[in-house]
Amino acid sequence: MTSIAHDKPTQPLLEVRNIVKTFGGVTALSGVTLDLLPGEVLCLAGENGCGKSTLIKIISGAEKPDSGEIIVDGISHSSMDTTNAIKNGIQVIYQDFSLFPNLTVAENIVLTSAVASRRHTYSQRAARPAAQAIVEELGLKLDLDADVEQLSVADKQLTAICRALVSDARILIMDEPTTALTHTEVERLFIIVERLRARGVGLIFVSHKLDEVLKISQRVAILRSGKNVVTDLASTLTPRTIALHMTGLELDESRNISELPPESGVVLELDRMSLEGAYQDVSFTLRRGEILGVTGLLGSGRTEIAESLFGVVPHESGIIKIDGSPVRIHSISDAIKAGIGYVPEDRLTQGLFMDKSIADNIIAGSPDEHATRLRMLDLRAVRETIQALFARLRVKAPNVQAPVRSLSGGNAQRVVLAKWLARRPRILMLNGPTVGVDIGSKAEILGILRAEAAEGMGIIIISDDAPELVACCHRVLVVRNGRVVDILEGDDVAIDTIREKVAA
Amino acid sequence: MSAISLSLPTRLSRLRGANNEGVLALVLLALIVGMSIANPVFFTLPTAFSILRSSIVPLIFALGVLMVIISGGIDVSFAAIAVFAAYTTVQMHQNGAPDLGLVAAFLLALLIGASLGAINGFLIARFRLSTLIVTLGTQGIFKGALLTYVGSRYVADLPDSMAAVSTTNLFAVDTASGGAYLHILVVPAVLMAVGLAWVLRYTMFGRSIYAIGGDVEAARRAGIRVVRTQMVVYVIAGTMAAVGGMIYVIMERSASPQILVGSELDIIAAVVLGGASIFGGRGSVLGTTLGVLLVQVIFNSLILAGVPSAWQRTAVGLLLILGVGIQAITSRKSSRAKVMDETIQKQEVPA
Amino acid sequence: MKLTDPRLEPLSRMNDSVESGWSRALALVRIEGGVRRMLILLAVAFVIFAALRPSIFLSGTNLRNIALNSPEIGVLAIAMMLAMLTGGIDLSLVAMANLSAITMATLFTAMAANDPGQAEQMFPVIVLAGVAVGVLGGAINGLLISGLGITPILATLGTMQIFNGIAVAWTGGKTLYGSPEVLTGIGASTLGGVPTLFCLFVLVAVAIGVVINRTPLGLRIQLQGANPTAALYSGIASRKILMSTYLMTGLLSGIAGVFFIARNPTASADYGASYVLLVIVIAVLGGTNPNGGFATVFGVVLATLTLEIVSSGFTALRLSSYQYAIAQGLILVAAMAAEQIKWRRRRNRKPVLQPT
Amino acid sequence: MKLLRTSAFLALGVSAVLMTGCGSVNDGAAASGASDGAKASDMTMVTVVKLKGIAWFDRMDEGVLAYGKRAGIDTRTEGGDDVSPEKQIKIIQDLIAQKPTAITVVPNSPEAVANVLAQAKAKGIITVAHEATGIENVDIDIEAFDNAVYGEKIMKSLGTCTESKGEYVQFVGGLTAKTHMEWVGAAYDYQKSNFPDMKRVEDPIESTDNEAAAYQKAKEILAKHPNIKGFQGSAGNDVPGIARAVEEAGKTKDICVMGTSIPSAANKYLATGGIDKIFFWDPALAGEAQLEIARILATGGKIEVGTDLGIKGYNSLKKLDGYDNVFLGDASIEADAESAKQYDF
Repeated sequence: MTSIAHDKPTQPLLEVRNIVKTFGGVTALSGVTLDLLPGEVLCLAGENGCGKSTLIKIISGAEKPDSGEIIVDGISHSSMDTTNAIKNGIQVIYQDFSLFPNLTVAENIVLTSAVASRRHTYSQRAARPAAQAIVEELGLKLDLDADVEQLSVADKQLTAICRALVSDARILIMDEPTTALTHTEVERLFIIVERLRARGVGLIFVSHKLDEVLKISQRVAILRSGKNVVTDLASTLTPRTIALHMTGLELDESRNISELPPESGVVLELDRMSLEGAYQDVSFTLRRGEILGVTGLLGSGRTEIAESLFGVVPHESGIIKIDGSPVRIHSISDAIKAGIGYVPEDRLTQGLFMDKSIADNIIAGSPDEHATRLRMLDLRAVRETIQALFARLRVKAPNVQAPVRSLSGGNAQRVVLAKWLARRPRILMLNGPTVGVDIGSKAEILGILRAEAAEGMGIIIISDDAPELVACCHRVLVVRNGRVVDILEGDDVAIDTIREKVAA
Repeated sequence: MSAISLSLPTRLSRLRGANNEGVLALVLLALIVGMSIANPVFFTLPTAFSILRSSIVPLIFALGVLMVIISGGIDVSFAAIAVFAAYTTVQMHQNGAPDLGLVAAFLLALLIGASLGAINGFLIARFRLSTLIVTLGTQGIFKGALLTYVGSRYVADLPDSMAAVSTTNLFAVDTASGGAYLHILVVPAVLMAVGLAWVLRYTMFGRSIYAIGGDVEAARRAGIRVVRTQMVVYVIAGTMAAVGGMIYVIMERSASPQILVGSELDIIAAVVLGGASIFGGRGSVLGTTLGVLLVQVIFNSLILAGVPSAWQRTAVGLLLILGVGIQAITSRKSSRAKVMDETIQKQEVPA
Repeated sequence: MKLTDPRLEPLSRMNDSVESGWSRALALVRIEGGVRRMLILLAVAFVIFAALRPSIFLSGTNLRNIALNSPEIGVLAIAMMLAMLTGGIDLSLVAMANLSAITMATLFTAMAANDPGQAEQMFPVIVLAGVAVGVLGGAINGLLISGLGITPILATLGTMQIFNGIAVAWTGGKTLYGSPEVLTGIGASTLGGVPTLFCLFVLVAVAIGVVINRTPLGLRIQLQGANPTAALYSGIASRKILMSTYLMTGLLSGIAGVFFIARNPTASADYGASYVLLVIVIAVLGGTNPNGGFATVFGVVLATLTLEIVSSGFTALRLSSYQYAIAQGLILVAAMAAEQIKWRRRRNRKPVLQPT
Repeated sequence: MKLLRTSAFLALGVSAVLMTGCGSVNDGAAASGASDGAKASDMTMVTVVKLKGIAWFDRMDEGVLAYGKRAGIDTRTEGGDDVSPEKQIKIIQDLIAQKPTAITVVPNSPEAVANVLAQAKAKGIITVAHEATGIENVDIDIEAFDNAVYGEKIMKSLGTCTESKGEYVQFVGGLTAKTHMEWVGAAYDYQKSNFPDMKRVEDPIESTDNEAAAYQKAKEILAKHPNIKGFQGSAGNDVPGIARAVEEAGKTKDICVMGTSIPSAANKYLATGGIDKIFFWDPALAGEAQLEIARILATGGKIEVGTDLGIKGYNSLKKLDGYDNVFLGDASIEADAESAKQYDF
């Protein structure tokens, strides 16, 4: 709780004092205090459920606090509303982006500031240059006229960043801004952040990637269970100490892979698989019990390879062999029949039935495996599967009937994982398995994957989180321009090597 | 696809329009050509004017429904609102109120329509109820209230000011195949279409409707006053319904509380056919207009085309399915093409 | 799939909070929101009318008539609920039911012209043919929706016109007369005082309830409606699911056609036109989410009975059909608004999950 | 698979019904019967009409109420809020529970309500129908006239108007509307044998009893058959819609428009010559006639050939050949611009 020494005492842009918020008797925030100075990046750290999101919502006016005050430029407010927050220069880039899927990129960028300006008319012709300007300023490649619906996750995120920046925000809150960005894109974002700091903008940065946190922020505020634990200069902290403050646990990101027994056979073999315009001549093998990392820039074709293997966009040529025999994968059901499972990139829309119960989600991929001979659900088997996975994956939820919407990112990802484990696929592919997942959950999810691999499952992790790949992958495939350019093995599986190969 | 140079598909997709309007226009054209071959009389000015005339009221309704559908809702109560507003206005005159004059009569009807629309809007925006549920409910309430409390009599004679408009034509042309008359009330319909197109495209209110239809939560976070905008949408939809009702009554030269109700699904079909997404966020005035015209051509050409009357209902259904089917197939193809485009684009990102 | 079985063992190896959560969930789930609301509404409606006009409303005749009127509407409402469960809608239900009834009447008349006795014996074949026509209609809908990808509201609006048009052309607009005695007999009979048709309706409802909640197909239908994209990525073949759903709605329409003709040995193209909107009202009143993913058969059955009771009660009170239309609208809106307010309050109370 | 199971369920249910001794929905019919000499003040009679809230049945309601006042009987009309057989069935069912003395009905589909009327009869309720020739399970069906004669009468006028030649078209409210089909059928037959130079150029066209639709279809007809000489309408909204199209085409003088309608809807066009003649009967009197028959039956009287109901047009009932219980009045009215003015409905 030490207040940091500055050269001269500047008035904070934003102060929150003793914010208390309860939801039906459960305390989400109990007296949280925070200040943000002009030109600084304050990192807000904490595990999912620690109250970060609630705090952001209160600052941005989406929720009202029970007590406490929000002071912007020295003026105290007992609560905010969204319009007031925007008027006061507060902008939030939400984790789910809050974009309009049916509108173009340009419009998404411009609309919010147009709303805040309370003008009545809207001119597409005037709007586009403004959007163009910010996109160019950030050095991005975004098709301004594309519908946001059709963008990749990363492009959506970039659009959301552009939108926040276009309206001259003075207080910018970024909720996990880098989760879907590749390393180079993160670097670019950081340059932008520096530029904003120079302009006197204050940024609150929420991230689970601790090395990034320390790199970008001047101060770090750590919350645990709705309380301030520590606020300190970034230079005095290490990932280890942050993790310790957040979880009370020691963080282990060291390389931990099992020895593959020499007799363990090849479960998947690709021979010159190609899809025009996406990837060419992709060949690799995956052994039983092996965890294979696939990395590369966004658009390198890494996601397309996975989606072809899963039958979403079928490949055009080449041979896929599973357990030595060639298989035809032209649809998702082909892939599933062949024993392939896929945890998709976009968890919320592709992976989960948000309003359905955890139980329904877990069983969603394997109703036939839990059917009696009369094509009825075998309720006993269903129950056993759900209970076993619920317990084994340690999903934190009041019960299995709770809707998935009520879960945090890490717990939601466990549910997606559970859906596939309920089927026991031979090969499980995971695209960004720990994106938006807190540290504790991340370690647990990797642990689960290691355990599954140890039991003979072949696992492919598509990720650009180098530490994560190093932590659990036997080998790492580097994809560039639709081709596999490197297969890193043994000591080559190291953070710096991976980053270097990806960016080459 | 791959054999053709990239520019052609792009150009084609421009032609197709954001909501498949191009394909719809082609379907409409094909239908007109087909009908004209079946019976040359179809391809004459009187027929064209007649179809335009029959499209006036459906178009006005469809515009209101379009706005509601873009905002992510659906409205099945507009016909009830239309009858309520128009019949009540006429009935007041019938009960001894002086002839208000056309403008005042319209204003009264619009006021009624706006109030009923406000009821819809209030229930939807405040209670966050499903729009289908609310408008299904209010549809019954409005019609029931009209017949219970306002009256049920057929009114044969409109106030003079309204009756005068009934037989006014914008122009009348004598052609070989008989007189062709374009009714004056085409004008307000066209004005409303143009007006709504402008509002949707060039005002913050219009863009807010799209935004809300795209993602309500995001709209709220962006500072759009969702409740207020939804209220306004339903008030305007109610007002437009009232205009439609008044025009219907004027063109019919009589008023009865039993008119219009039952036509809701045809109107909604025309709007969806016009490319509006039933899930909200998408739709255009141009597409809706084409959709309405297509449905009206289907409805009003079967006798000319020589379809026996016993088979006309079937023919309407078949043509509808045909039109929608072509739409569905082409839009599916285009979405497949989009996936390809996207991957190509990604490929071009420099490393 | 819903784990509503009260015998369900608590998760033995879970920690305490999870365990108490279970029992809380069970208490909540046993009577789900929509169903509970409908039970209350039903009881309230019944008590009001029973109190106001006991001699008429509580008479055996009236109660039996309510039970006699419900099956055909109820079966169609369940079909509508199924379509809505996948996020669709089926406007062609009544038209299919009429085609089914017309098929049966035509077949019977044709057979009876040759040999009346044999026509009677062929009654199962005739019924099967009627149901088959419904299934065929459903197959056409399914093909258009799952195969061609046409929006359900447009596809079924089109097929409604087509089926209805075929019925008109087939009958020349006339009402056909004729149905096997057995069928008419079933329509007029009671089992222990309850009309047989109502018992059959309950059977159908239970069967559909089992399909939705206790079979892989039903689970997939629910998931498909809840999130089509996630369903795709979970390996749920949406085409197959939609096809099965619309086959089922067709089947139910066919059954409704059998109910039509059992109640009244006539068949015509324009019977039941007012049911098209009514069954949508019943389905949503019964707790079906028109956007898909959520519905209960029990709720729909209760909604059917509630509206029947209110409508009978209104006639007993000598109120007009227009006043009933107002009441129906008010019930729909008020019930949903009450539910929504309660739901929102509950959501605000929902605890934030604490990390352990 | 699930189809199989569902059908298994069904089969099970059906066989269960067949095996258990079945009751009947008509059980417990306390066939009180119509006791002779019942007092008028104890009687309740309900007229179930096709649809509430339209001019025609509003007028019938006037007759029903007037009759009730006069006879001291509790009378009223009931009806659905749209034209549907299923709503009428439901209303009659609900009425049975109230045990009125008589139910009179103007059915949307005579066949469809026959079954529920049987239930009413079983409970001892007197049943009378109107506009429903051939309906089963009613004590008496009273028609304002013989449908065939009525159709011929319209054609006679139309033929005279078109000077026995030229093309003509018939409109019906719905292809499923039985009386409409009978009228146009009889008219068509009459034309074939009496006006050989006239030609029906289309099958009967369906207006869905919607004036706008009648107008549109008439315009199509005018475009397709420029030499058309005559229109026959059946639903009340047919001729006004047709007349509007004819007026707009400027052919009021060349084309004869005739058919069933009501004065209030047709007056405007009768005045301009758009409609040449309308045919109808007074629904108020038809309503009274139904109730009077019910009263006679309730007090033990009989309806026979020649019975005088004391209501204009129903002074000497005739019996329709081939039916036991169908009686005809002579209540049809034809009116031109002048004579239509005296009717206020």
